[in-house]
Amino acid sequence: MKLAKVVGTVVSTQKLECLEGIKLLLLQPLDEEQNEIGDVLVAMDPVQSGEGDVVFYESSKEAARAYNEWFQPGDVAIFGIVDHIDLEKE
Amino acid sequence: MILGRVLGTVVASRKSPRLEGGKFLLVEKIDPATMKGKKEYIVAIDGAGAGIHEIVFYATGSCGRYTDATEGKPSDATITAIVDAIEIDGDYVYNKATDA
Amino acid sequence: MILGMVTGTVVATQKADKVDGAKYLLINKCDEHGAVKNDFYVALDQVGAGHGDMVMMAQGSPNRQTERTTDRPIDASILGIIDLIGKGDVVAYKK
Amino acid sequence: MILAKIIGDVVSDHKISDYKGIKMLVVQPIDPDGSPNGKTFLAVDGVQAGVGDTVVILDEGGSARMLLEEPEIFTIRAVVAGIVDQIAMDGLE
Repeated sequence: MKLAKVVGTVVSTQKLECLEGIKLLLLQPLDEEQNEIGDVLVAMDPVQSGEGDVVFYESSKEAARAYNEWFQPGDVAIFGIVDHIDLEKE
Repeated sequence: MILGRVLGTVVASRKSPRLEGGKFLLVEKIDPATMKGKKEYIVAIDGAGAGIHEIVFYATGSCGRYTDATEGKPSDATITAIVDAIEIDGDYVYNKATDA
Repeated sequence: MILGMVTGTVVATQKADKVDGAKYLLINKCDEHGAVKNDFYVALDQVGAGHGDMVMMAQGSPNRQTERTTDRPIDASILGIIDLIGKGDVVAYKK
Repeated sequence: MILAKIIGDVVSDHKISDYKGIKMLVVQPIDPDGSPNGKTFLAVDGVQAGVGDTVVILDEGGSARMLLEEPEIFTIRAVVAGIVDQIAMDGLE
């Protein structure tokens, strides 16, 4: 799993039928110190997160299992909202 | 899928028995905007009957196992199509019939 | 899914994908404002996308989870056309 | 698959049970001309390869399980799948 911040919402009306009713959010991947790394992603959101939330997400096969109705073709899904991260500093 | 140009063949006589019969092609990724090679190379199993110099695209990861040539075989990169033409912004940047 | 702009089409007659009527589009990865990164992918179009559309494209094995792509060697497909991306009160992209 | 050269062995006594009896190698990805390209990584040996060999490496879990004939091992991804004898490009070797 990886960390990201929810930075926006994505609206798509013309999409695959199996994605109907699934909330799509724009994610900015973060490192463990919450620095922005890499390119933004569109993620499926089964956990009702909102803009500004730090979340953890999974990509590829595991994301396809985020919804109970069998597999989804989506390859990025938010799995949880992060409350806080404790980093052991040297 | 990723676009590439077939540069040559790779011969490996000592290989996993599971890979017997597969044709290994050396593929260089290309930038379709310039049609130039990106100096990034992969070895792909040929699922489409591709030949040297042809522009192809290949599927990576577990998806590469779902062609007739790779069914039930290990493959993490399989050529799934030979490209006839590439159009960008209305212009043909590649046309096999005239460029090849 | 990654964001990308549809910048062209890829024509291939000799294929191993066994997908009926497959249309392949050339996708140039982009940011949420539509600025392209010159990082290109070939993706199966599942939604009727057209030139200049911003789309979301999935990568890897989840692409085999639709009716058309079950057990097919498809590792990239277009799942939706983006109408709008909102960042707070700001509209980052609008079709 | 990618082209790589084997540059070392990895010895580990303490490891998860999936890796018992499995030989691990350090591999350097290379260009077709043999020059290094990219960072080294570790791969499991599937063909009794050794240091100095030019090889092809499969980097996908399901393929690794098939190749090693180990359907229950889910912790291995990169496997040395073949030893390269020859690369032929434009009639050159």
